[in-house]
Amino acid sequence: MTGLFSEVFLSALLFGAVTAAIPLLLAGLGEQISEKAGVLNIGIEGMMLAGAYLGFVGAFYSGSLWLGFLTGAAGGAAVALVMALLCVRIGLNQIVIGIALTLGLEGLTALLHHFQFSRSYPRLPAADATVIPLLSDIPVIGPAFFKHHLIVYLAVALVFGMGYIYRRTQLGLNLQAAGDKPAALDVAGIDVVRTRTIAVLTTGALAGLGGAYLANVGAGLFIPFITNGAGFLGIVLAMLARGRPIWVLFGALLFGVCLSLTTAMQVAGINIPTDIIQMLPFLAVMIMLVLFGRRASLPAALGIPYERGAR
Amino acid sequence: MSGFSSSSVAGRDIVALEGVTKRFPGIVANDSVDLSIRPGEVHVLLGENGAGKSTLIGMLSGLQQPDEGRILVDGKPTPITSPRHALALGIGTVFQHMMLVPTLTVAENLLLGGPWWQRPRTEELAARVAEITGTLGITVKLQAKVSELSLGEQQQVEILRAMLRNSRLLILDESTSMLTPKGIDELGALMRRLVEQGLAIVFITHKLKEAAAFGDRISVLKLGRKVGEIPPERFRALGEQEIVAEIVELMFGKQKDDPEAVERPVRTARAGAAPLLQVADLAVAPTDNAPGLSSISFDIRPGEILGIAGIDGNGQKQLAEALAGQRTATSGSVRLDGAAIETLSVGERRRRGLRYLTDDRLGEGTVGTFPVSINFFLKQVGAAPFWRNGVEQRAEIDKRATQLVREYDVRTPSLKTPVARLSGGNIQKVLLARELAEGAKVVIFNKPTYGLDLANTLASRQRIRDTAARGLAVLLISTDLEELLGMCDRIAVIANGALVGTVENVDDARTKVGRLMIGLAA
Amino acid sequence: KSIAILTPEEGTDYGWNQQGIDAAKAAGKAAGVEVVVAQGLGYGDVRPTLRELASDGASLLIAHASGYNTSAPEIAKELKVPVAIVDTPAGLEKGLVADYTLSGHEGAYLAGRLAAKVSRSKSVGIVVSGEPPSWNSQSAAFAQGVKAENPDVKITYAVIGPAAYSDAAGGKRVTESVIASGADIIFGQGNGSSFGMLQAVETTKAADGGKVYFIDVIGDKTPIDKGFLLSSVVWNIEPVYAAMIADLKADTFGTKHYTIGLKDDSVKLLKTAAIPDNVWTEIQALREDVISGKIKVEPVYDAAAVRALMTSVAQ
Amino acid sequence: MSIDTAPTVSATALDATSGAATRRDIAHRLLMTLGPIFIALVIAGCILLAVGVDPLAYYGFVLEKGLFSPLGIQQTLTRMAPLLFLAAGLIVAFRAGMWNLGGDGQFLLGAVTAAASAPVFVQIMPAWLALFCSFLIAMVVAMIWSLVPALLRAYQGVNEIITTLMMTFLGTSLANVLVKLAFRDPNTTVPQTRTLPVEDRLPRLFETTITSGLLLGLAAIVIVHLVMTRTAFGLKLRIVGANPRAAVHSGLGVPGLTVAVFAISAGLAGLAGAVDIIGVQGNVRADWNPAYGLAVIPAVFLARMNGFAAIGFVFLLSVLSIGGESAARRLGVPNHFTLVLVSIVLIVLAVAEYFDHRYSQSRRT
Ligand SMILES: Nc1ncnc2c1ncn2[C@@H]1O[C@H](COP(=O)(O)OP(=O)(O)OP(=O)(O)O)[C@@H](O)[C@H]1O
Ligand SMILES: Nc1ncnc2c1ncn2[C@@H]1O[C@H](COP(=O)(O)OP(=O)(O)OP(=O)(O)O)[C@@H](O)[C@H]1O
Ligand SMILES: [Mg+2]
Ligand SMILES: [Mg+2]
Repeated sequence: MTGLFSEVFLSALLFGAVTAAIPLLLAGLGEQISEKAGVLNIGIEGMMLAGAYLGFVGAFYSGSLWLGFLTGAAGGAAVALVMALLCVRIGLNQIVIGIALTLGLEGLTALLHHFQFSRSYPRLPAADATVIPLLSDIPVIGPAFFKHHLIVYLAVALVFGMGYIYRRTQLGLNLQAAGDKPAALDVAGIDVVRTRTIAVLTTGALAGLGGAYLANVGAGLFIPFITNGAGFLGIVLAMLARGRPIWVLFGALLFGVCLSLTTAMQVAGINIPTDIIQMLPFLAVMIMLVLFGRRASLPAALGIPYERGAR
Repeated sequence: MSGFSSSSVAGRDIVALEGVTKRFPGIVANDSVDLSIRPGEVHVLLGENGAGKSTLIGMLSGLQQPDEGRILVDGKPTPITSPRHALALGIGTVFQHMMLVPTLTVAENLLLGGPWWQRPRTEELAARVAEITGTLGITVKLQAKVSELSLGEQQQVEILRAMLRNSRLLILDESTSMLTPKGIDELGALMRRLVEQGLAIVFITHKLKEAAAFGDRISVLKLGRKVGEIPPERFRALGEQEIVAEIVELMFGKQKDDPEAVERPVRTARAGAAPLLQVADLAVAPTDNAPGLSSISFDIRPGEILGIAGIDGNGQKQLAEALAGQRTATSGSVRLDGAAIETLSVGERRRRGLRYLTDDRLGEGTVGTFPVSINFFLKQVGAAPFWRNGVEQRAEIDKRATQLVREYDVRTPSLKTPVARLSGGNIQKVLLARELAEGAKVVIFNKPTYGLDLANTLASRQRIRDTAARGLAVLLISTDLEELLGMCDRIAVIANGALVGTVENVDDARTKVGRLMIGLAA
Repeated sequence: KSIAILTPEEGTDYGWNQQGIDAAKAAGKAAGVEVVVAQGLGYGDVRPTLRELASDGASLLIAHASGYNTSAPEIAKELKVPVAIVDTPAGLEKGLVADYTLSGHEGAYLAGRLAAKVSRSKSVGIVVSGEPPSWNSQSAAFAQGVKAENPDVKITYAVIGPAAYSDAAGGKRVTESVIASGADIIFGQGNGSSFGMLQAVETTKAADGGKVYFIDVIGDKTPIDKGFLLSSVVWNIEPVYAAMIADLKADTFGTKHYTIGLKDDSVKLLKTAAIPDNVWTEIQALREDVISGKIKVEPVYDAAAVRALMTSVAQ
Repeated sequence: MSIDTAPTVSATALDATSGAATRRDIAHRLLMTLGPIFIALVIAGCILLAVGVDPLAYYGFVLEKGLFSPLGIQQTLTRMAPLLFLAAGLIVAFRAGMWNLGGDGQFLLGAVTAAASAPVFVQIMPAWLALFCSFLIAMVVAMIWSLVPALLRAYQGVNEIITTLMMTFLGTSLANVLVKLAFRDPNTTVPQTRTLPVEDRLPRLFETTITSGLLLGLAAIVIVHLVMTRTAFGLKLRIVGANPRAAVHSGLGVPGLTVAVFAISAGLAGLAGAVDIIGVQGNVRADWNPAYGLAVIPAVFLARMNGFAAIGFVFLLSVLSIGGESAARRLGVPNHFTLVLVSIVLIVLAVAEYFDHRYSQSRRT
């Protein structure tokens, strides 16, 4: 082991795991809000792609990663706005619109990329890291977890922020009521449509941010279909987490670690066909599902548009 | 939202409806209704199922908009655009259907609606709740999840919530349907105190006695129209009996003495006959949100009606479900006509003649989006003659459904109407028709008249009596003691999942059952 | 008279698709025939496109993806239109089906020698997004070249991950890990994901703090290079297509295999400024040896064999 | 109740109205389909204009190459075969309130097993029997693959959206592994299964290139429609879908029915894979994933889970994908534009349905 798995290599693997986990985390946290409020947001893959594309465009032309994150989040939110208008406001089927948006953004971003970047394939410089003093000096762990771009810490902080909102604020109550019994929320004087719209827009912004991180930091560039199903994994994580943000974090990290593990196993020269090794992350999640998926209680009104006074 | 003192002049309308009309596909739910709601008055709204009472309330509380006519608030025409608007106008409503979030605690439900950025103000709430519950004479468990509460307890929470809002108009849509007799009396007294403070109250009920006892003014709706009103002056002039008589006339157009007067059951039980249903030592494990059952034993003979009395949430539903096979019993035996059935499936028990009329009409009794016709046969899917070789015989289904609709007087625009669009009473008729179909031997009725109007209640009760008279065994679960006293041969009392005693329904049954219910020996 | 080329992706990838399309255009121009390009067709069913191109009058269909080698011969037989397919040496049929099995393994071998020579850390990495035969043969030859040059050089081999063709983030992540394991030269093969590898090389420092270099395959990424491109195993398919057109005219289509190799420069190593002149001279000498047969490089197409090779050479 | 009820939201109108469709009804439906498609084309046309392509030319090619040329229509009809099977499988699942989003995995496994078995079978038995057996195996394998989500849902209450999504990721990988490691054709360097000779594949219809798989697909979807709307079994499934608690109350064996739904749905997806391989492709290559499932899902919803309407939508999707590819090539737009077009069409159709519904509601009262 010692020869192959140097400290540097191990921390690079873990670093990679974190980098791979962050887009999933953001997407999962985003999806969680929508689901809590009763909207099954299948369009999240499209929102991530929009975020990835616009995030990259923003960062590339402005030279500022932060601006890129901002445009990425805005891009995701813009797609979410369509979803909110169609699915929340006029109550169209969430699956139809979600999948249609995903297809559309796959095509649209690929199209834009073709006309804009397919000759130059621009790439961003390395994202600068915010080094956390002391902690980053711990061997292996330090460079793996405490030398990331500031946005990574913010994303992790968001986990606790969301936890606080869900459990300790009126907004959290509103979201839960919107998903479990929207009529009760309505008669309590809170506009269900508005609550759900806010939830969906937040989802879009977070998914867009996740996409922007994926493009700008994860890959440093944009290419068509770059998200590769990350949005769908986000849906899985959100459902698996049963409304608790911390579980989204664990799930995303588990997935990231499994990805790195596949690299580690290959580098260690374990002669299993790579195709089999690469099933590992999905197997891990599937096993989690078998073990913990029991009665994954979803909001009662999930997927059902709310119409005031309908019977 | 708050801040309305009792200074509003009595006699002037807080809210008035002028020619309000509301239509739904295929039906006119309200047809130019005029109504005046005044401070200092309990305005009772009466009417049969589907008369349009709840629709009217829906418009007052901002859930729905009138198609024609207008609503005046403090004399000014005011379209009530949303529930929030209604709350801001000081209109607080307890809806007929539960409007609590089951996954939140009682406290959280009461706090729902506060500014979104705030932390829920739990301490403040606890103080105010203590204040109100003190005068109400009820207790609420603020930290309990709503899904763990019985329907009765949930109703109390809803009333409490309306009170917390400092409304100047309080609307109670069938809020007594789940309360105990004592609870009903307390609610009546509370309403009286509130109107004396200058509030206006709209009170909807199907119990004429409650109307007479608590009201100041009565309006009667029929088929969406207002067919009559008894103003306070007259109301005070009349005695209870006369008021009831007048209401009955307004509602049904025919004279009748106290229709709810207890009719002694015709004794049809054959004392010597072998019991049709024998339950011995039945036990069910408790779950997160439901009490368990322990050592339940009873027999029912052919033609006999056994009542189960008790405060809602003491295991009545578990008992019914365990008998029907929807809930697994941990021990005990159930014999139907001598044969053990405790291990059989729901479907097999039904085929052997055990029928269960659920109290949750929309939740499990029907498939709301399916047509009325199909809902008649939900428990017979695949059976001849409605299905042959698994293929639906639509003509047969429609023929029989038409017959049942006529026989049970189901008021529906058509056979194809989704059953959820019917009013509660008519849904109940669909269920009755389904459960009493051929081959029934033992029928479990769970709160069969809950939410039904007077005519439907009487009709349902008559059906139940007829059922027993045909030689079937009947288990009648009800929270309405009057109903049980009026119908049963024997009454067992359930408390905390156990039968605490069984009483022959003879002269002093009322006191005996009452004593059992409050935990004393009969 | 026209010929048509079908590619799975857009011809703007500085790689397989672009090389194919550019070569077809060049060969067509030289022979004076029109070239129809059908690009970005994906890896699904291209029979509709093949039929349509044939009915539009193409007299040669170049199915430029191994994924098309079942459908194209079928359509050839159905419509009696000549097709050219890849990676199917057994599929020849006179007048109908020609095969061009392209393997850059000779070039990759030289790239391996080059990498071993210039690696400061004596550790190189191979990152691939998948394991199709044509990449396998280059991965294997690269590894052989490295070991032939210096048996002590460590080789790290990594396949990116599930559905990795467009996984640029995965390409970057895996490449960073491989660099962290000590490699200062990355031999990368992958479609969209290779841009992620390139990005990793550009933004990650080697263990000694110096530059990491990238060796590309098939195409020439010089126009988008930021100074990290060490070389590329460039394929020039034009001679292949030119020969096909000639054979078509001479009625000998479908009788021979077309290949590429070092000897006619249809496979060549890209010279960049990053390669020291003396090293380049040595490499040119080695090139002669491969051409003359003094050095034998056998292609290895099978993924399992490649992995076996990696583990054995890694020890 | 849980999410189960959601698919029935759109089924509501169907179950409520039903009955014989009058001629006016059909004309109305047609208008409500073609109108929105026209609007969608206008919107997509603006995008084309923005990238400098003449929309009229583009649509001209789409129509010509997807619909009106003999070659085009044959291609379109051939493309429909697997989509019809997938749609049939989704109809069963969605009507029963189960969100089988794992169609792609089931499809691929069916495809791989059919591809692995058919070339072997044709050598040892009559061709028709061989193909039949391959279809059977593909179906059974896909059914078995669906067992994990089915059992988890039926007995543990694990939400099937997550499990089927995960199983589709896994199934895609597994199909790949099977091609490379188990069923690989030893005679090629390219990892793919043995190829079923063209003459052993499903016969083509008449003198065309249309696969007879089209007829199988049409039969499948019509049978599914009739079973779901006309039989006791179908009604049981719909009850489970619309109100699972009512199903329990009515004495239906909900877990058993749940497993049955998954089996049928996945079996049909497996057959979709088989029909594509045995009818058209002949073999499966490693990393092959046409991902048909994703676009079929919204189409089935737009069809309100009605089999006949679904046929129409599948036809539309096929025209767009066949014609779009051709048009894109001729005009130099990337093929990705087809995705954009499909997306816009789906969205506008959904919006149009909403306004149509609103309009008819307001007219009725
Ligand atoms: N949202 C709706 N859509 C369609 N029809 C409705 C709707 N709401 C009410 N109705 C119909 O309007 C009529 C009046 O219903 P409403 O609920 O007001 O009756 P109600 O007097 O409250 O009856 P109950 O005593 O049974 O509660 C009924 O026929 C009902 O079916
Ligand atoms: N009047 C009715 N009597 C009995 N069953 C009915 C009636 N109306 C609707 N149904 C039920 O609703 C189901 C669904 O109706 P749906 O509209 O899907 O079928 P359909 O109209 O018969 O089919 P198609 O669209 O092929 O004509 C029917 O199969 C049946 O179970
Ligand atoms: Mg009512
Ligand atoms: Mg129909």
